[in-house]
Amino acid sequence: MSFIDKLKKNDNLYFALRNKKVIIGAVIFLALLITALIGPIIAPYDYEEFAGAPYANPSFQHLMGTSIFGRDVFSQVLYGLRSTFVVGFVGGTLGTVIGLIIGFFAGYRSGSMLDEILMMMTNILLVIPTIALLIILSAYLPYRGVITQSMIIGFTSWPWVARAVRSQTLSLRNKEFVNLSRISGASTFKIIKDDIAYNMFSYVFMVYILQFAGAILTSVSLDFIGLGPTKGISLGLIMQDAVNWNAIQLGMWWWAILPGVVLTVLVTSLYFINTGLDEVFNPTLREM
Amino acid sequence: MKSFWRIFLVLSIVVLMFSMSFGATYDRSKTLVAGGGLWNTPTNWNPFTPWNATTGTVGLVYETLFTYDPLTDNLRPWLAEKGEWVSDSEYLITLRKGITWVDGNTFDANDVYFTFDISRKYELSYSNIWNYISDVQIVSKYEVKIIFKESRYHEWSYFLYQQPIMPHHVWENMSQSELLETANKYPMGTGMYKYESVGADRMVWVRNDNWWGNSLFGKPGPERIVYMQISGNNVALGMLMKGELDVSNFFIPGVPKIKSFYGLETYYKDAPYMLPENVAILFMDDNKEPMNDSNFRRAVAFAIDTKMIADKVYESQVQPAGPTGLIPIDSWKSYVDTKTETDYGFSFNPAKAKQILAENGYKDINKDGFVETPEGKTISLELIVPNGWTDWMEAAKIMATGLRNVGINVTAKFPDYSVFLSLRQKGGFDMLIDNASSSVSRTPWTYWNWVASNRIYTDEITAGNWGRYENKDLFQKIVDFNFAKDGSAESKKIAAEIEKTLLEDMPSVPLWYNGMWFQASTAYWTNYPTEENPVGYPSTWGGKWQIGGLDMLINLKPVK
Amino acid sequence: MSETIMKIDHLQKDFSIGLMSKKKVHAVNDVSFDIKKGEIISLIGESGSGKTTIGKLILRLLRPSDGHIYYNDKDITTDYKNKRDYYKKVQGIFQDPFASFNPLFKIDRIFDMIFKNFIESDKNKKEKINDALKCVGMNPEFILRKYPHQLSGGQLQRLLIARALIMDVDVLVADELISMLDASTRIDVLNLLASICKEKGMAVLFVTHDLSLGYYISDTTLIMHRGNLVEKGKTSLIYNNPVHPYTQMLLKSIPDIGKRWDKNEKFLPEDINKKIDDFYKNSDIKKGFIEVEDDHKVLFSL
Amino acid sequence: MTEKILDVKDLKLYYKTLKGYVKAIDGINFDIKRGEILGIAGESGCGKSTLGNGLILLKKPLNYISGQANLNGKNIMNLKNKEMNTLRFKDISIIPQFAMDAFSPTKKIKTFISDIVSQHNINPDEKFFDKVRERLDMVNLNHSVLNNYSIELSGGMKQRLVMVISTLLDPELLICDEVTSALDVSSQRFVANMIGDFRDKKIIGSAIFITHDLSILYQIADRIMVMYAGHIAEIADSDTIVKNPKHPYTKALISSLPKNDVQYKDEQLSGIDGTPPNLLNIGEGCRFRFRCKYATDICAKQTPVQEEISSGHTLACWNYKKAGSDKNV
Repeated sequence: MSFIDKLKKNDNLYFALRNKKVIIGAVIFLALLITALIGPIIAPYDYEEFAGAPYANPSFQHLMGTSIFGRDVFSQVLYGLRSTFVVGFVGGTLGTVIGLIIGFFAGYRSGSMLDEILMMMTNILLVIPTIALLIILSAYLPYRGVITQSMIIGFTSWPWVARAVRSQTLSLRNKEFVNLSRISGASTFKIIKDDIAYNMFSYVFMVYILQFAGAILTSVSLDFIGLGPTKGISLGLIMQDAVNWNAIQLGMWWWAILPGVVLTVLVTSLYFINTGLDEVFNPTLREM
Repeated sequence: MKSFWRIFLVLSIVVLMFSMSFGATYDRSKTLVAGGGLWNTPTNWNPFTPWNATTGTVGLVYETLFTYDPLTDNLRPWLAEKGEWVSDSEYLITLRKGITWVDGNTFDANDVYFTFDISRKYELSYSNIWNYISDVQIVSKYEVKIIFKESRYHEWSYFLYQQPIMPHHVWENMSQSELLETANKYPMGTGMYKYESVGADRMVWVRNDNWWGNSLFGKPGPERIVYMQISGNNVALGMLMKGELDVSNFFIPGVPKIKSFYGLETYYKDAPYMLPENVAILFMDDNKEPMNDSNFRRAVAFAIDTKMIADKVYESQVQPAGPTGLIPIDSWKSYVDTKTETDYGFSFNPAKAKQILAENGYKDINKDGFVETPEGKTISLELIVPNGWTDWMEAAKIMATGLRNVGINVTAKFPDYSVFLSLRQKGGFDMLIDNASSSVSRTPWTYWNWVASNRIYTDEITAGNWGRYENKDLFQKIVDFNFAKDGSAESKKIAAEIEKTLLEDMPSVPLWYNGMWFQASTAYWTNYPTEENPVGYPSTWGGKWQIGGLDMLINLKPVK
Repeated sequence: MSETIMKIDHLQKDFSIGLMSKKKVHAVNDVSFDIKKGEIISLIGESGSGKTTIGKLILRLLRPSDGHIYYNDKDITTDYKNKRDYYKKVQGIFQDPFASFNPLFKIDRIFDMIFKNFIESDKNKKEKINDALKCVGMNPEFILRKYPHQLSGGQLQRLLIARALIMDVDVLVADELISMLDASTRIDVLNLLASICKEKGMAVLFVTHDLSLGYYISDTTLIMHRGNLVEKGKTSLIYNNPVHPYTQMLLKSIPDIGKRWDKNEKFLPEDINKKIDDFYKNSDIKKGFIEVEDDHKVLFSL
Repeated sequence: MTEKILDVKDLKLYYKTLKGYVKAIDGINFDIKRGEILGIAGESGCGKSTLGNGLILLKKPLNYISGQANLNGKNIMNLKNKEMNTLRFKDISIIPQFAMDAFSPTKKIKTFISDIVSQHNINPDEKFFDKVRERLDMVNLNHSVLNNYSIELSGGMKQRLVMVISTLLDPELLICDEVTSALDVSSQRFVANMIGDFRDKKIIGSAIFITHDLSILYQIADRIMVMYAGHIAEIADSDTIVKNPKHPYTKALISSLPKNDVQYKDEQLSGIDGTPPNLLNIGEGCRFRFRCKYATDICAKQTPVQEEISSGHTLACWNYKKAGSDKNV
């Protein structure tokens, strides 16, 4: 069997690799990820170094110009991209995993007291804005690093995952193959694993992508209102810096806008993957 | 859809009403729009709690006996006609005649007496004057005599232009709590402006056309001062560029670069653009290793490139501080002992810093690039400034880099302001930058009394000397200085000794002189204070009107 | 054809609406019937009649609120924990063949599960599966190791029948077994089921809403209406001599190919409830579930 | 009875997928005359619903390939969506599959109706609702349903409401897609009869009734069109289709249906072996040939053409004569 035939047998993979949105999104995402990983190696300067003349337009020497202090914006973006990915991975994973566990148990035990309590918790957290929590937390934490920020985002972003996963679990639980496994004497654990968890994979994968993007956007908005990490650098912090130091009024568009463009491209690539995968996983949308 | 329109309608009505009630438009050619000293919606005008009061409450409404111009070192009689030491322990204040409160009552010795007396009766913010005065006496309708237990010349001269005089007929029947808790809406004073209205983001002062000083000092230019609450310097810059803001007391990055394009004025045409206002100081915790070693502290002082900070972070809008930290205004400069400065001073010199470290046993034992203490303990220190104080954050990063370059492992960290405050007051930090009470004043005593405050024997300290540097001898010298007459040979001698101790022991390192940030738009007003036209110290911050802000107002001229 | 293997005795299932609410719905109300060896019983009712609930109760996917189910004279409602032995002999097939297979696994999984859980030795596993597949008319080579979506609904239902065959079950609950299948294939599945019953002596509870198919296949018919068993008995007796107004209405509304509905007859489904009420009211001579002729019982009052 | 409301000629509608074209409707010819109810029968995936939906709204991934569908002489396949909008509801209307699940649970029926007709530039005033009430009477629904929410109504009631709503503008052609499939047998009969009623009262001109259930079709359709895998197998009046089918597929289909006098123990019916072919990139040839016992070489080479063998009886089979003589299908 040739590779193509094998590929064709796995419908999801086959369609994913044929879906332009997925391909474009994935290529951009991977390119940015690689850039972030090797960022410090290819960065021409350190992100805190006074690399050249201040107020410099983008040029070959400074691809994204320099800041008011003469820092190289391109180098800052390379370093900042790393933190942005960290936030996405840590915040997104944490939010997804917590939401998954809670939604899963609530869904599997739906109608029970456990479900009621978990969902009450979820609904309460859903209406408390992350920012309010962060303001309270910041009073207790002397410093916030990127990881701390990601964890806070992760710990506050799970409720809607929990709700979505709960309803998924609920609908899967009532599927007839679950009943068939039950009358085939399968253990509860095996049913949960094979019949419910596996079937949620594609859904959870999409949720994860959205959580990833969501964590990044949340971190940027937090950075922007000054609740970002108190150490390190991220795309949000670069933009916040640019605004604080009047980059817009002073006409330094490269400082204010280019990091935002990179961020937009990153988040857009994720949404591309997401809508693309939506078409892949959902056969009625497979046609293009 | 229907509900959307309903909400939209309600919102637009609210917005409309909002803008009608607060957005009254004034004739711009007669109105001065200012910003930089108002951070919240104005809700308090109580001169007994000046730290809460809306800027202008003291100065524009309630006036002081004297004003002070740091540019000329001129302690100028204001409500007072004159004041003099009639003996070593008696100070006689003669008041101007013909001053009335805005409600028509005459201003006289009773009001001055009341202002002093009430702080004897109640525990008020300035009650500590009774530590050194013993009595206040009405000599005549326009004369008041203060009797001193201790003749603290320097402290007194500062008090004279700090304390506003309150109308006794308004306040005398109030209890202590009433006095301290009232918002005092519609403040009633003797000053050149009156309360007109208040909005969510602004305070509007209207000129008092019957002001007693019109004939003596001149009538203030603006009919109204609209004092805006502006959320940040970038907003202020935008407003300045569009001519929506006349006077800004914000630190604004980029001003040197663009001021000529938008017709903005600063005090100096070129670097340093701004007058100095206060000193940013590096404090080190004297109770922690290795900051308890004066040699280590000196090494730190040599490792900091303050010129780089001034040039890069501030675009030369500030000047690096001199070794003594004394701002070069006449009142402080005259006390700088140049010999002490040369013998014990410091400057940016990494080689020297390394040398001091090496000579005193700080060596890199574990070869991680950073020195260890003479006992061999690793050193890893944090330099903190509040998160969001962007200029200081940048400066701290440069300092940390400089310190690491000489082998001292320091990281710049940015806790939230509340955390910073708590560390500053309770201790526990390694290094921090602060400038809280280092503003220009009539006397360097205010500076020393803060930077080497002797009030360090409590769990929480609030009076400065954040590193809790203890030197009883130095503390005594600062007290002695207070007792020595201003300008006397004795006072200069003591000053030199204080400077020597501070430089030798280096409990704190003066870094740079923060500017009296001032940018003015010439769209509607001219004749702002500048180097060529030094008509006042251009500040509209609360508590600073009487050190030059009032003069600026008097000299302002409309463009049309 | 006389040995009773399962006895449904005054079975009751209530569902409460909402966690906090005390309101209850009687999904199954006092239902009793017997299942004899090798018998095909069709359990007929419209949506919401409780027919699927009965199937789930027998398959122990739900717990009864009251009443008993005896399998070989053993009350299975009291030892709810021990399911394995029961499932060895009592099995089910569900309505939607596509939903009955976990789409992520090859169809072999349904056989693997029963071999692992019910059949002591794996010996002859392959043979047994192949035999069963051949028996349901499928070629093992083309069927095994495929994913569910690669097969048709009819094939999937046959696989489930083959699964029951391997297990050699006594009672098979077939819930709307063929309702998702196309006309051209459903009759074959039915024929297969019926022939197995004959050969193996397997009893089938054929849960359906389709009266014509029920007539075709079953020996005994049970008619359900809103949780109540309203008429039961020999299929031919019920179809030719329906007594309960609901049964009469149902039979009138089946579209029969070759015979057109009477256009002049005013047919209003809304009238049925009133008719049933009147029937119950006017039948004061007869109370409860009463035999009207041999092997034909009718509910005369609630 | 001779005026053709809809005349379909060699119509091809394909689904475009990543793997190629799914030839869901592949060259079909039929017509509907005024006052006629045409039933379309066939197994799932035969293209009957595709046809119904395609006539109303061509929505991606369904693509119009070629042929004509002339509604009152105008080819609606070439119309722009805007032009088609003016026809929809008024000239051609549809009761789609699962329409009764489309009621908004948060809206009262009356509001729901107002919202729908407003989109078609009709003022939902009291005069309008008088007409609605008149129609409700016709389908034996109480006027009070207008003030109910959809969850308060049974499936049969909802389906009748859908029927009333989609025929409010007296469409020339009404397409009913599986309108009885989700209903209980007791409601089925009423709803099915309603279509005939509406036609008799000239509320609708004619109707297409799509279902997989031949026995329902036999009750209400004047003519029945049997589809198989995107092709038309046979069209004839309903009695002919049921009692004298010619096409092998129709024959097999009819004989597989349960009859009211046949029980398994007495006589065994038989189905059709095999499954319909995958329509993805399917080539020439009769699509039933894989399951047809009369299939010959030509069936694999050439798609059979539709042929009118007697007045009003059309079929597409190369070997129908051979099949016709065989009693034991």
